[in-house]
Amino acid sequence: MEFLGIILLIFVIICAISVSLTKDLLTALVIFMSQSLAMAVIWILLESPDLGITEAAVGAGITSLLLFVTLKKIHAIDIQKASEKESRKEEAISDGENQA
Amino acid sequence: MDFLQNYVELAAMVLFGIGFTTLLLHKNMIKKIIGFSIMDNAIFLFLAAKGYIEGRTAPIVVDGVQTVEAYINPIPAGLVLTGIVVSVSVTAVMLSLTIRLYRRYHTLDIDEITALCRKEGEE
Amino acid sequence: MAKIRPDYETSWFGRLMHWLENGSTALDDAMTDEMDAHSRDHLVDSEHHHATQEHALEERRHAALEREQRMYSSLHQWASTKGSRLMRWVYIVASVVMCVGIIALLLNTAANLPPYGDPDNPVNNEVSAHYITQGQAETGAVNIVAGMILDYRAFDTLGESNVLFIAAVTVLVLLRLAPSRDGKPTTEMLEAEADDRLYEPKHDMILQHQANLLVPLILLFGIYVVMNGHISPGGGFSGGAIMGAGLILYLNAFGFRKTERFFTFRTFQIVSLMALAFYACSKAYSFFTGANHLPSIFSPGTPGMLFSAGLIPYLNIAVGLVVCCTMYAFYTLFRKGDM
Amino acid sequence: MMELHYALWQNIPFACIILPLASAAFTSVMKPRLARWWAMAVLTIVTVLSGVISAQYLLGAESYVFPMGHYYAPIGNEIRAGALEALTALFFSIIMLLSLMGGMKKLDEHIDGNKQNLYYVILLLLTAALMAQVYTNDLFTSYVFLEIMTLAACALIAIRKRGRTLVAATRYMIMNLIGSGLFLLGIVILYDLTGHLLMESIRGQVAQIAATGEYAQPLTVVIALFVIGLAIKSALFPFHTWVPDAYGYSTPTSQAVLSSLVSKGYIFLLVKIMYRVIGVDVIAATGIDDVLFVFAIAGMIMGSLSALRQNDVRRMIAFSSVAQIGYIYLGMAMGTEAGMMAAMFHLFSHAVCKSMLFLAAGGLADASGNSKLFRDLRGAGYRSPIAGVAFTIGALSMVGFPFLGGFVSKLNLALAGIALSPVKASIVLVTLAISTMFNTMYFLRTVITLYRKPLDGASYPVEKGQRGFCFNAALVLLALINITLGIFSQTVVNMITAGLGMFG
Repeated sequence: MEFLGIILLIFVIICAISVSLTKDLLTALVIFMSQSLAMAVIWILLESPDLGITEAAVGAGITSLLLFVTLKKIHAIDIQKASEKESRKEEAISDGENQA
Repeated sequence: MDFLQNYVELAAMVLFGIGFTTLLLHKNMIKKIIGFSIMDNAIFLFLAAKGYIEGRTAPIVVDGVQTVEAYINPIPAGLVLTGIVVSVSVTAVMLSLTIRLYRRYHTLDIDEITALCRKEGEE
Repeated sequence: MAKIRPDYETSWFGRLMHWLENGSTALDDAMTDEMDAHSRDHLVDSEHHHATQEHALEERRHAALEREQRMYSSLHQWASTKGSRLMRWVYIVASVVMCVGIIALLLNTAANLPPYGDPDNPVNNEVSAHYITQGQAETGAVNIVAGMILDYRAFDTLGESNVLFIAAVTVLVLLRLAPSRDGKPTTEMLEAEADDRLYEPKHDMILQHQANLLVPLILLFGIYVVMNGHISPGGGFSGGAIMGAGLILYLNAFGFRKTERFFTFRTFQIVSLMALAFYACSKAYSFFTGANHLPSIFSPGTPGMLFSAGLIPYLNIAVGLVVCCTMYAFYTLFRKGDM
Repeated sequence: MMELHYALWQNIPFACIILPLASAAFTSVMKPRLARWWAMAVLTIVTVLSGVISAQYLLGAESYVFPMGHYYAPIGNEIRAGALEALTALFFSIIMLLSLMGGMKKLDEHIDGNKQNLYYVILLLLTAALMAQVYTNDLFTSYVFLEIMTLAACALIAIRKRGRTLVAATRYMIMNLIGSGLFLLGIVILYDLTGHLLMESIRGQVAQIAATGEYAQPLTVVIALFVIGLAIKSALFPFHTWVPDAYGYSTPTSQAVLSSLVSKGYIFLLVKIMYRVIGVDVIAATGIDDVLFVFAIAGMIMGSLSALRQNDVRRMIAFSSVAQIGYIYLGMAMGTEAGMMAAMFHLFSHAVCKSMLFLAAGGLADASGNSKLFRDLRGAGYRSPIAGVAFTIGALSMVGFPFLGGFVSKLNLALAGIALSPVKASIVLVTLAISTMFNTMYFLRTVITLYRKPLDGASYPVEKGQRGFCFNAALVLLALINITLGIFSQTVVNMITAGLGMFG
């Protein structure tokens, strides 16, 4: 148990640092979600199953859902995709030009 | 080795520091909110670790055994349950504030928003 | 005001009166003083040069304006280039220093605390021993945590459900779009609706089939967790969140048209009102009878049965309903500002 | 009739908490007009009940604990009533009621039609949270109700639909989340050290810890976390940046409630923690009260200086709040009984005064074409006479004019300061003098502006929809309370002293 616990704690800390450092909001959000899931497991290891269920339902479930819908509302997800598509299109065009 | 004896608490404190700094110093609202969640999670982790006792099981009465030596401390778990509800409520309120701010100012940067708001003037 | 000293504007009294009337900030002061000085110089001049008065006045004014603009633009430029870069550095350094400092302080604190997992810690005192040994007999709940939060420390939990309630109210205040005075939807509402439609999946077969399978299971599991809160891990809050998640999945698969048939704003209001009112009233009753040593109509019952443990299962159901409705309401309000 | 274990009046604290809490749920489905009268009725009942319990303590009742449930603490939750709690509850409920009365007319204008009843829900929940905060005897309960207060305050700011209030609410929330995070961490570490959440039990344990010195470092960190967390929440000087926007641009009732109740609720909690959880002597041994002393002094000066520079009367009052919070913390940081008494008295007099100033400023601005700038306020005292007089009384009280509440609190503060060591005493007196001078400058300037001739050619629209009876009545009552506080100050001082004695 102790071994698994320590690994999970390190994982949680790494997640927290990378959430703080990533530029991309969607990535940060997914990392945060996985951090919540790891927390749920840690709570089971700490013999608090009530907390494990609650964290899995709330931290990884509801909070992340609310964050996702917020990102959608502020078009952070779509804008990224759009800009990605745009850049890919530009790349394709420049490639075509080069070939020509 | 004595220093690492409280390793769960130490991890919780590191998490708290990271969350606190993200909440205080990150300019992006979403990052701030995630930082707040991490900070609260760290406090709850700390609290839950305080209730844990080596070699005992969760406080759910099995086979009518009701001796103190059988179960871990139930109080921290109850407090953390209450705390998680508070945390998710606050997160929802912060997120709705973010949506409203974005609808008005089209940015998530709190400094930029403040500057835009100043520029907007009185009414 | 017959006589005014020529240097009235710069005299102490003049400045005081100016401040009394208009108030000022430091930058404004500097600017107005400068401009005043210019116009006053000009006035003295103009007594001699009536002919060029208009022209000179214009010129002075232009010069002053230009100077002001230059001042502002240089300020802005500094702020937007060097200033912001400097600030960013200060920010980064400050954040790193603060983060390290706080973590170091707290780590030192944590290392000095009572050891982890030790049964002799101050935390494991007579209170927790009482909960473990007497909990089942006094509250009737097999899950000691549930017995503790819904009976021994019920006041906290009453506060907690009201935190959720006020969060729902705040989100309503912030996000609910108001129809115009004559009851017609405003352009803002229509925009939000259109924006939402744009991203709604339209008859996604995979999603709908999955949802058909999963939603009943999720709801059933949520109900199970709520109803067994006093026997097994879980309880009103986690079960309510699970049910809310099930409803959200249903909404995402089938759209607002379907959910509006059974869940409108009115449903949300009525359900949360009933649940919260039941919660507050039953707790008020139990606090009052408990404090005044009156007999209560609720008894612990047989531990382990579904309807045992006095009020606890009913309270769990109330909390579950509130949480389920609130979570669903959060989601819909976030999406389109209404339900 | 069954025999009650407690006398009927001893059930009042419980009723004061549960009544607004339960009625808030019902308010959420009411029509705005009904909700308004319902909220007024509930607040009136709470005020009357608090009056009854205060009267009991005036007649010399003893403090007692009241279990919330079947079990006495430390097994269950409990609340505790004493003279100071009763008095604070009375002041809080009166000010809540009068602020609602005074700003009622403006609510229709500032809030969307389908959200008006929500405003009353928020106010009722805030009342319940304040009452719980005042009476509770348990640290974790106080944290839960602290969060209700924070969220309610955020809603009170943001309910007025404008960009500025939105930004103000966001900044407010960010600072307050940091504050509550630190506060919660403090509770958790303290729980770990002592194993209790009940205030009295913690105090016994803390005394032991301080005596043995085993956990001295964590204990210092805990005290620092409590003090910093609550100082951020109540806007002590270096953490006050969110104040002017949050107080300045919301609707008048919100301004009055935020500045005079919410921040005072946090301060009252800190006083309770100092006296009943940690113990004043333990705090003094760590030296944290000296840090608080410095911040309080800086706040008194800097707040007044910032207030001097404002063009907008509401922002000026908001910055003046920062200075006044500094006064309260100064009394608390002295670490003596007299200092704490002065701080509590100032808490009351400032709460009464600030709500009156904010309401009156709203009325004056209404009479000046809805402008809050000084140049437009000229002559507003003639256009809206009652608001003008109320503002003048409030300003005089702030400045420390005899026979008003502010005078007594400044006098008490100075007297408490003289009793300290010579260096501290001189610092206190000099700062009081400087701050009072600044106070006089910016408040009298406003009063003079109110009674000057309007600018030539300025025309003011006839006040549409007279602010009406409720507004005037609220201002008159607040002014009367202020004068009463000045004249019958000895009664209040005696009650505070008795209450602090019961704390020990």
